[in-house]
Amino acid sequence: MTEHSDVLTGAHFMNGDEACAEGALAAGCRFFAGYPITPATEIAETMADRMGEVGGVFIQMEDELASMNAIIGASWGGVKSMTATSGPGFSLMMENLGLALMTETPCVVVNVQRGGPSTGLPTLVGQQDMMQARWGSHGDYEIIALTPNSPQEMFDLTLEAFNLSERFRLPVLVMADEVVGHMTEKVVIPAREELKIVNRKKWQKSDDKHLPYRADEDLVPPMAAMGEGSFQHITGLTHDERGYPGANAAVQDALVRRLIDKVRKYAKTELTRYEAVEMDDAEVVIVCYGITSRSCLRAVRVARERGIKAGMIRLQIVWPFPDHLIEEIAAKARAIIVPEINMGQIVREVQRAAGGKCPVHGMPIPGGAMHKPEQIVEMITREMQ
Amino acid sequence: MTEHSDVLTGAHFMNGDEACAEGALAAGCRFFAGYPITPATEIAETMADRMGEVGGVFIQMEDELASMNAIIGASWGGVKSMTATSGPGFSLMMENLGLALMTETPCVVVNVQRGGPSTGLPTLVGQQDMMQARWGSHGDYEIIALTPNSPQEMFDLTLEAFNLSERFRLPVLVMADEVVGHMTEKVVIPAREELKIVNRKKWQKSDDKHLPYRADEDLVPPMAAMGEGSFQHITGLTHDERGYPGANAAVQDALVRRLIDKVRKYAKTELTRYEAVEMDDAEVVIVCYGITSRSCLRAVRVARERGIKAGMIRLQIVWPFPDHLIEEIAAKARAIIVPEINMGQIVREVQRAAGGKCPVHGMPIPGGAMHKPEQIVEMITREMQ
Amino acid sequence: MSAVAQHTFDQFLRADRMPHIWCPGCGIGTAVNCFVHALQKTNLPLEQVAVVSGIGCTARVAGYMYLDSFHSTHGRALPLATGLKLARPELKVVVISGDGDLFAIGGNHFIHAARRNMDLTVICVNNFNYGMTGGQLAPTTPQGARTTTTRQGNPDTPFNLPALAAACGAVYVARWTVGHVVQLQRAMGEVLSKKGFTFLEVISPCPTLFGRLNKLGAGVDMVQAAKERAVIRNGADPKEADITMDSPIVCGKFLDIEKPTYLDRIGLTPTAASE
Amino acid sequence: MSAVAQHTFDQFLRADRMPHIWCPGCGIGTAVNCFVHALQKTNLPLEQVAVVSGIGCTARVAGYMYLDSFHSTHGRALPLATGLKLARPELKVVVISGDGDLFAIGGNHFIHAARRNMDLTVICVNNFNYGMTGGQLAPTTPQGARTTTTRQGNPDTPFNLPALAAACGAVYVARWTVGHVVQLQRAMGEVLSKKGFTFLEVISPCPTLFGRLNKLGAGVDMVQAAKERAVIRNGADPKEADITMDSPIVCGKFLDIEKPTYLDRIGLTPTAASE
Amino acid sequence: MATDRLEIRVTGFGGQGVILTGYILGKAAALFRDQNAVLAQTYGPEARGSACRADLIVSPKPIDYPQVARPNILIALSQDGYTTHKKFIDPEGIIFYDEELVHPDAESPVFHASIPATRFAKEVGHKIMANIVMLGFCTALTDLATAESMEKAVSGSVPKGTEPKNLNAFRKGYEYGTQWLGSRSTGNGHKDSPYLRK
Amino acid sequence: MATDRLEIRVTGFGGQGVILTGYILGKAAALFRDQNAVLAQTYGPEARGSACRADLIVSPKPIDYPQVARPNILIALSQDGYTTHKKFIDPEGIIFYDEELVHPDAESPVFHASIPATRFAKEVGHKIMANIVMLGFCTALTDLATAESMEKAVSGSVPKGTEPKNLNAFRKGYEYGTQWLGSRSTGNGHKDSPYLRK
Amino acid sequence: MTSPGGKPAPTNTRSKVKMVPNVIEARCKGCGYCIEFCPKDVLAFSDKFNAKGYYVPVNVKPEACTGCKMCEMVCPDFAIYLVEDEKAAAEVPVKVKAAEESK
Amino acid sequence: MTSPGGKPAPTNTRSKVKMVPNVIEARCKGCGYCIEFCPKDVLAFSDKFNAKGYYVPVNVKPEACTGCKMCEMVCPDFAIYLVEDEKAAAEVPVKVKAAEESK
Ligand SMILES: Cc1ncc(C[n+]2csc(CCOP(=O)(O)OP(=O)(O)O)c2C)c(N)n1
Ligand SMILES: Cc1ncc(C[n+]2csc(CCOP(=O)(O)OP(=O)(O)O)c2C)c(N)n1
Ligand code: SF4
Ligand code: SF4
Ligand code: SF4
Ligand code: SF4
Repeated sequence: MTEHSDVLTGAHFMNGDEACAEGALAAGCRFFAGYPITPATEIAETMADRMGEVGGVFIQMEDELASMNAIIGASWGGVKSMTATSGPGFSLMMENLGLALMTETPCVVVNVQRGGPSTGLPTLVGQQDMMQARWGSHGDYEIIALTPNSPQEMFDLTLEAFNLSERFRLPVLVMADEVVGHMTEKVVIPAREELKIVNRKKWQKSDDKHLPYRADEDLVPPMAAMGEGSFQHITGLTHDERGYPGANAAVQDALVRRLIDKVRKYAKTELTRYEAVEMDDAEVVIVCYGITSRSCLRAVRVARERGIKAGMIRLQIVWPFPDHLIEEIAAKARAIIVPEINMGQIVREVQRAAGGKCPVHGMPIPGGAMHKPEQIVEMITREMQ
Repeated sequence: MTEHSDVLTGAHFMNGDEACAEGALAAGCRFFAGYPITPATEIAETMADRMGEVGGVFIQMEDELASMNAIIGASWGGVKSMTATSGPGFSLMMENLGLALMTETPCVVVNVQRGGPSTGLPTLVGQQDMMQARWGSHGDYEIIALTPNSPQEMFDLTLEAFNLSERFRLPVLVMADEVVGHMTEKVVIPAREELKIVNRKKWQKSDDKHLPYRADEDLVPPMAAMGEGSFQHITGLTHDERGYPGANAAVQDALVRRLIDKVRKYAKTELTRYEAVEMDDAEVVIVCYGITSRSCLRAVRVARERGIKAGMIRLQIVWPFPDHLIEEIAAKARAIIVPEINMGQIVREVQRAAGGKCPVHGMPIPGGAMHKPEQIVEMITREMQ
Repeated sequence: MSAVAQHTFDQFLRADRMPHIWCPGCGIGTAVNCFVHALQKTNLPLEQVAVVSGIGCTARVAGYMYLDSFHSTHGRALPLATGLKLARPELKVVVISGDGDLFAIGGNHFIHAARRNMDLTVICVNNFNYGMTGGQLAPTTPQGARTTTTRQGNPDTPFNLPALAAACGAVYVARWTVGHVVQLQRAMGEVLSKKGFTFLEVISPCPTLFGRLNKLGAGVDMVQAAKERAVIRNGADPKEADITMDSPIVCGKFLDIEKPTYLDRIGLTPTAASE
Repeated sequence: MSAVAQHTFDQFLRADRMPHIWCPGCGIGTAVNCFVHALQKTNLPLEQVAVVSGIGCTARVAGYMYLDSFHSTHGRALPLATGLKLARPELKVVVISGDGDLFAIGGNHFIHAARRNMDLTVICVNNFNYGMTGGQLAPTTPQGARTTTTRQGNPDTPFNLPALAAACGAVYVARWTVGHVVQLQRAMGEVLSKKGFTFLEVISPCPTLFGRLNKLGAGVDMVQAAKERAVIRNGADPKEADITMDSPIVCGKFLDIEKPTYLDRIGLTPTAASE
Repeated sequence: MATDRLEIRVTGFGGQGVILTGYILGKAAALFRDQNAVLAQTYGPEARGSACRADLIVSPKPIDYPQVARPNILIALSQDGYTTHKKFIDPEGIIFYDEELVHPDAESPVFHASIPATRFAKEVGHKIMANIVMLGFCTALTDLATAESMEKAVSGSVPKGTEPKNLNAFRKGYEYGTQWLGSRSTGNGHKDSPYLRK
Repeated sequence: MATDRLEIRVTGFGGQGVILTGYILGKAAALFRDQNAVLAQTYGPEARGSACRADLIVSPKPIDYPQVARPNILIALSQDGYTTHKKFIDPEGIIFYDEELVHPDAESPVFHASIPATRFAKEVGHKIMANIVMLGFCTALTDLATAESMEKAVSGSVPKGTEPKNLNAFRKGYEYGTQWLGSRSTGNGHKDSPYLRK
Repeated sequence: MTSPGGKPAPTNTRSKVKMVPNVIEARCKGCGYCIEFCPKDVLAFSDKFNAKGYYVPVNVKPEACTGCKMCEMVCPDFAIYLVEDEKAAAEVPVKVKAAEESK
Repeated sequence: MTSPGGKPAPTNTRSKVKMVPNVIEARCKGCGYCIEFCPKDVLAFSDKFNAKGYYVPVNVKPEACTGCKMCEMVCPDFAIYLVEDEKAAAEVPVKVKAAEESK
């Protein structure tokens, strides 16, 4: 079934973690630094096995702090890079996720979520790091986070994460979960030439001094790798277009606003990505993401069988949050239900975006299990009364 | 002016960081572990000087990860403990802040906020870690965060933070900022007997085996120190009342819901704390916290001088967020304005809580400076037109 | 809870949690068994002994001992133990954890606690890989060994733990294998009654992972092999105690010296900080 | 930008950022100066040299050199440099940072990079305290010394950096003071042209903080004092190079050996990973 | 009985190839029989010294909710796995077990079928292949999968070089199963199962 | 001129006691004169080798907005501090400077007053006390604070044991200021300032 | 505390009475450590597995036991310990109140 | 690159021409390293301070300079370097285009 010895193609029966690794390789990832942690370990293990075959480098670092920094370094070496972890390691990466954001370093961080807080439930599912994905590092920023709901999407969205990270020059998060990571399903990998691969805008050598943070109109600056002769200085301090530290409010304003705007500007277009199910005439709408969508899908089917006009929006990109989409739905729906494997995170965003236009109810469970479809059906039914 | 050689009393001209340290000592803090970082370093330095005088222990650890864990260990040794840091260090503490939450460890973490993301503006002001305070660690939890706006409040609210942490058995955050930390003002410290000091409920030795996580009706379990003969096992894994790991959804549900409920239950009562200025007839309401309130206060005064009915709510406890308070205000106000030294954080909470009842506008600036009062006056004036 | 019979040492254990989670043939249990035997002999009052661990198979020890115990986060046992010790100096604080926990993610805390000669006892169960997460590379994995993240053989060079501990300032450094139950028990007794930063490495089989990946047989085979490879050299320079896949395993007490400890230097007498 | 005159070595510097932020009499600039002189002599193509630093006064070096440079976060220069080196093996990656950065918060990365014999050059400017944050205790502060977090004198025992580097696996280990400009320059030339994990400690005055707190006079006095206390012992066992407030400061090249490096062991030839 | 959604659980010790067993069944369905299949594996430190489990769902339709509620089939490779999971099995279903490793519960209402899988595995090479023998047996007794798709899946899933031995093991189990089917009127006292091949 | 809100900026090198200067002024106001005072200090690596600054606001009313917009008084202890900040000073205000460390700008519209503070400081003990000499001078020349409150504030703020020396330094400056005031008709060519003591 | 399967050996002094190993079958994982480490070959695997499915050891040469406690110390599962000889052969498991039952 | 204040010393070979130190006053912080490290006492502090307020060194014995470059290497501020003797005394600062002006 394998056509190239390097990047896989064709149909495979593989688990989500493996599919994630293959998606990264297909996207051109050639550097992986990581530290084992359940339930993300299989991503590292697959990378360890496969990197040699594709001519890349795998390294197991001493911890997650090191892993995050190593992928930043590799990215500045001109190589697409990734790390993968779960809650505790994700928390440890927060400081240097900020460094990647501040220095506009393309890279991908996968969080295969398990139950928390703390060590919590290492082997069981959670979706409790969704707000952390947005707010976990100090300082202001916007970030992009994708939420796969199957091994196939672990492949697709990891590849997409690389494309977005290269496009927008920032770390992109794949917010998976234990069930998706550990479940095995058919994964179809298209031929190489059918894959859309995005690469960062490269700096073009010229006589002018390189201004590493002079952005183009799309708000994204071209990027030089270290070693290419651009003699650039990169810092996590607030910096100007030259990359030089500038310790004042004006430099901060220009920089931070651009970092934020380069995401917000595309929030309604390129960065809105979702699946709509039975939405044409839906009266009760379920908004969900990730593995929970598979309980919800069943619930919507059962509800429809019972003649209830239920619909579902499954977000594939949760951050930036699609305010406009929710606003639109809230204006039409009788109620919105947001089941999550957490005590109410994204539901707050939905509430905010709905702005009181329709009731928005959470269905919180704190991890360790998925929602039973029947519970959701019951909730839908209640809302229709 | 000093009456005791140990805990200070009387009037002092001191900066916010020093006042914070004195507040902690007055609250009974006798263990400080920290790592220097601008603009929180003076807290550590003051503690280093003062701990010896009050018979406590100061230790400078190798990093913030270590500092956070050391204060957890000390708290389980029966000693009130604290650490202080700023953005980068706060990010590094996130994993083990979760451990403190999960193990219900009373302790206080101070974040003297500076401009971010990343190293950002080490010496300049920011309020950009407000959402991180709530969501920065993986997994679900509720937390308590206080926001002082003067050296006096650095004293008062740090003391209060200890009281709340002992009362509810969780880490409590003091979310200060560079201006408050570095500004020097008069601080009046009441006599010892006038201070309200709360101590954790202690475990009472009995013949029964100690159940370290059997909560009382207030949802808070009594606490035994290590070395007192309770033979307790404490873990960051999901655990039952015995403190034993229980890797299933039922144990998770019972534990995490209680951890969350023990804060939510008091959100509208003990944990709502704010100052209202000119609110009786206010049409435009400013909602603010921390140092920004001092720009806002001036703005409200100027607006009133100009005959504009402006009012101000200054939150002293930002987390748990006082939904009920905002709801009430939104029902009456013409508009709410939320100036923050960040790109829009708490304004999202205000928007959510306002539920569309009145327009809610942010006034974001990304750090490095405070809002100029005139800008706020302008915004108020615009809303009145 | 299932019916359990009463073992002579059940008073030191949380018998209601037995059987424990460790695999058949895992050596961690033997290390605990020796610890418990040693503890009994020291006559330390049990409420004055606390165990702190990080995360890993070994770190689960904390949850099986009927002592005050704290199962902290991955790598953080030492700073947590430091806080506990400084707050309650009268406690004997023992850190028991795995090699990954103490030397990969936790390496910084180790070198600093050793440098300070912090009054802690550290017992590291070294099984040459990460057990809990399924057999990945550890900073102790011998060069060339197979793990699930180095299936072609480990290119890395491992730490020599006794040498590192000695270089950083530990006052007691020893290594034994779980096959040396008598010596192990004695060494555990010694670290329990010595002040300052004491370090004991326990070489232990992980048959399920390291054993299977490197075709080393069952746990019992691995224990026997390690014991056969062991060369006892008390007082040896720990630098000479590197471990490869087939080298001798130098065991013994390498260091046992007196030096002011952290508590000595800050003048903290037991009961100073705790009220 | 203000008018600046042209210095012979301005081509290696970001002259538009001069004067730099370092205090009058701070030795960091001298270390940089020696580095630049050494760099010029090696004839390495400048676009093939990258500097990575952490955070601190010393770490600001990255921003003053006209080289590809990365001023990362506190303590993380080494892992970032590791990623960069593995992605672009043809680069000479030099980490220049302070003792606090490399050995307090960054200690774990140091011991692991050394253990792996990762192909990185590390130059640590040791000024015995944290300069950037205002003179706090560092893991190199001599026992008894005053810092802003140990005003009564440091109770802690410091690391001996060359000994730690050697114990962990570095292939080149040396120490000089900024008073030894000739030797320092030579040593910098050596680390620049050697592969594997090389380590150079540069003893440097921080007159503003450590000097003031310990009444050591101006920067120039401190440099002279250090030079006077220096005892050059090439080839000495670095274990004997402990530093106290008044001990001799043992300087010299302690170690210079050959050993397969990380790149050797993973078979990474320059240009393999970078496209 | 043709059902929309077939749920299969495999249990045993770590190291017995429990996950691989589920994986091969799933692969056969997903890649060689145009079915949908979801395999979930239960990880966990709690499983270190004891039971380990794989849950498989096979369906002609896309599978939304991926968790097993009531397995129709249990394949028990250890006593502990058997004891823990027998009570969750669909009373109409089948329990397969290794007769040298499991003492069956005479009270169980579920149809049981056993094979000396470990012994057979030793005969064809190594006891590690007991799970493959078991798969042959299950394939023969039910409509879970065709022998052909299973052989493909076995070959594609076992370590390189071990394919022939594993195929032998599979066939050994399959043959035994065929005989068993032929002689099953001699039955084991349990009532019949609709999942048994007719 | 009595104003609601007086803004004072002190600048110099690190190590000259810039912050302490502001602190003493603030303390005198806040603790000994029933005023409100806010002292803000500018930190920063950028200040390492060069300017360092303290901003003080004193007011009889509670101070809401704590930042200095246009200082009424500048105390310049170094050339760099002088050069950087002179342009921000209220034209009605006063610039105090150490005449041995600062070359004043003849073009500046602001009233200037100078003292050889470092020299005097050396005379009374150590140049480190130049800032205290300067404080005495400022106290004499303006209504910023009373000499009494300042002496209390000096004693309460300097390192234990150095109080007498510092009080000497303060008085030295104060005396020089009193003389200066007496002879000021000999002026320095700048126009008058309403902040000057009448 | 009740003592099942015979009086436990006094643990601090080397016992004078004749001792033999006693296996807590429910805890045993059949690792064979005790068998391998017994210097007198007192123990061997039985041919029956316990409730978990592990083959447990039995005393095959109880008379040879010197009471050295090797098996007791080496057992990773706290599943074997020495008892006085009298009832050595039979393990009489006693229900110990689990913590959650006794709260 | 323009060379101010005299031709910079060829840096790779020991120069044959007579060299003297040249101070870039704007960069100097008056630390005295160059003065202290000069083996020939060529330099001494002047009595004037620069724009920042630092006292800068001057050549007091230019004839004694051996061109050893001690001052150049030891200066932490890149404020002193050797030039050919001719115009040694006068520093002629040249505006170097700052990066942001040249973009
Ligand atoms: C921050 C964080 N990263 C990773 C993990 C996952 N993890 C748990 S234990 C472990 C390693 C265990 O190895 P070791 O310490 O050698 O102990 P063993 O299991 O071998 O006894 C890892 C990586 C974690 N729990 N937390
Ligand atoms: C995570 C984090 N913690 C703390 C700091 C604050 N900080 C900046 S530099 C520094 C120490 C600098 O000391 P050293 O590395 O010795 O360098 P020096 O300034 O002495 O050259 C500290 C603690 C930070 N920037 N980030
Ligand atoms: S995985 Fe290895 S270390 Fe962990 S319990 Fe099993 S044998 Fe022991
Ligand atoms: S503070 Fe110390 S280390 Fe930093 S620049 Fe000044 S003298 Fe140098
Ligand atoms: S050592 Fe313990 S677990 Fe192992 S076989 Fe013997 S009794 Fe059973
Ligand atoms: S060494 Fe440099 S900075 Fe120091 S006095 Fe000489 S020229 Fe000036």
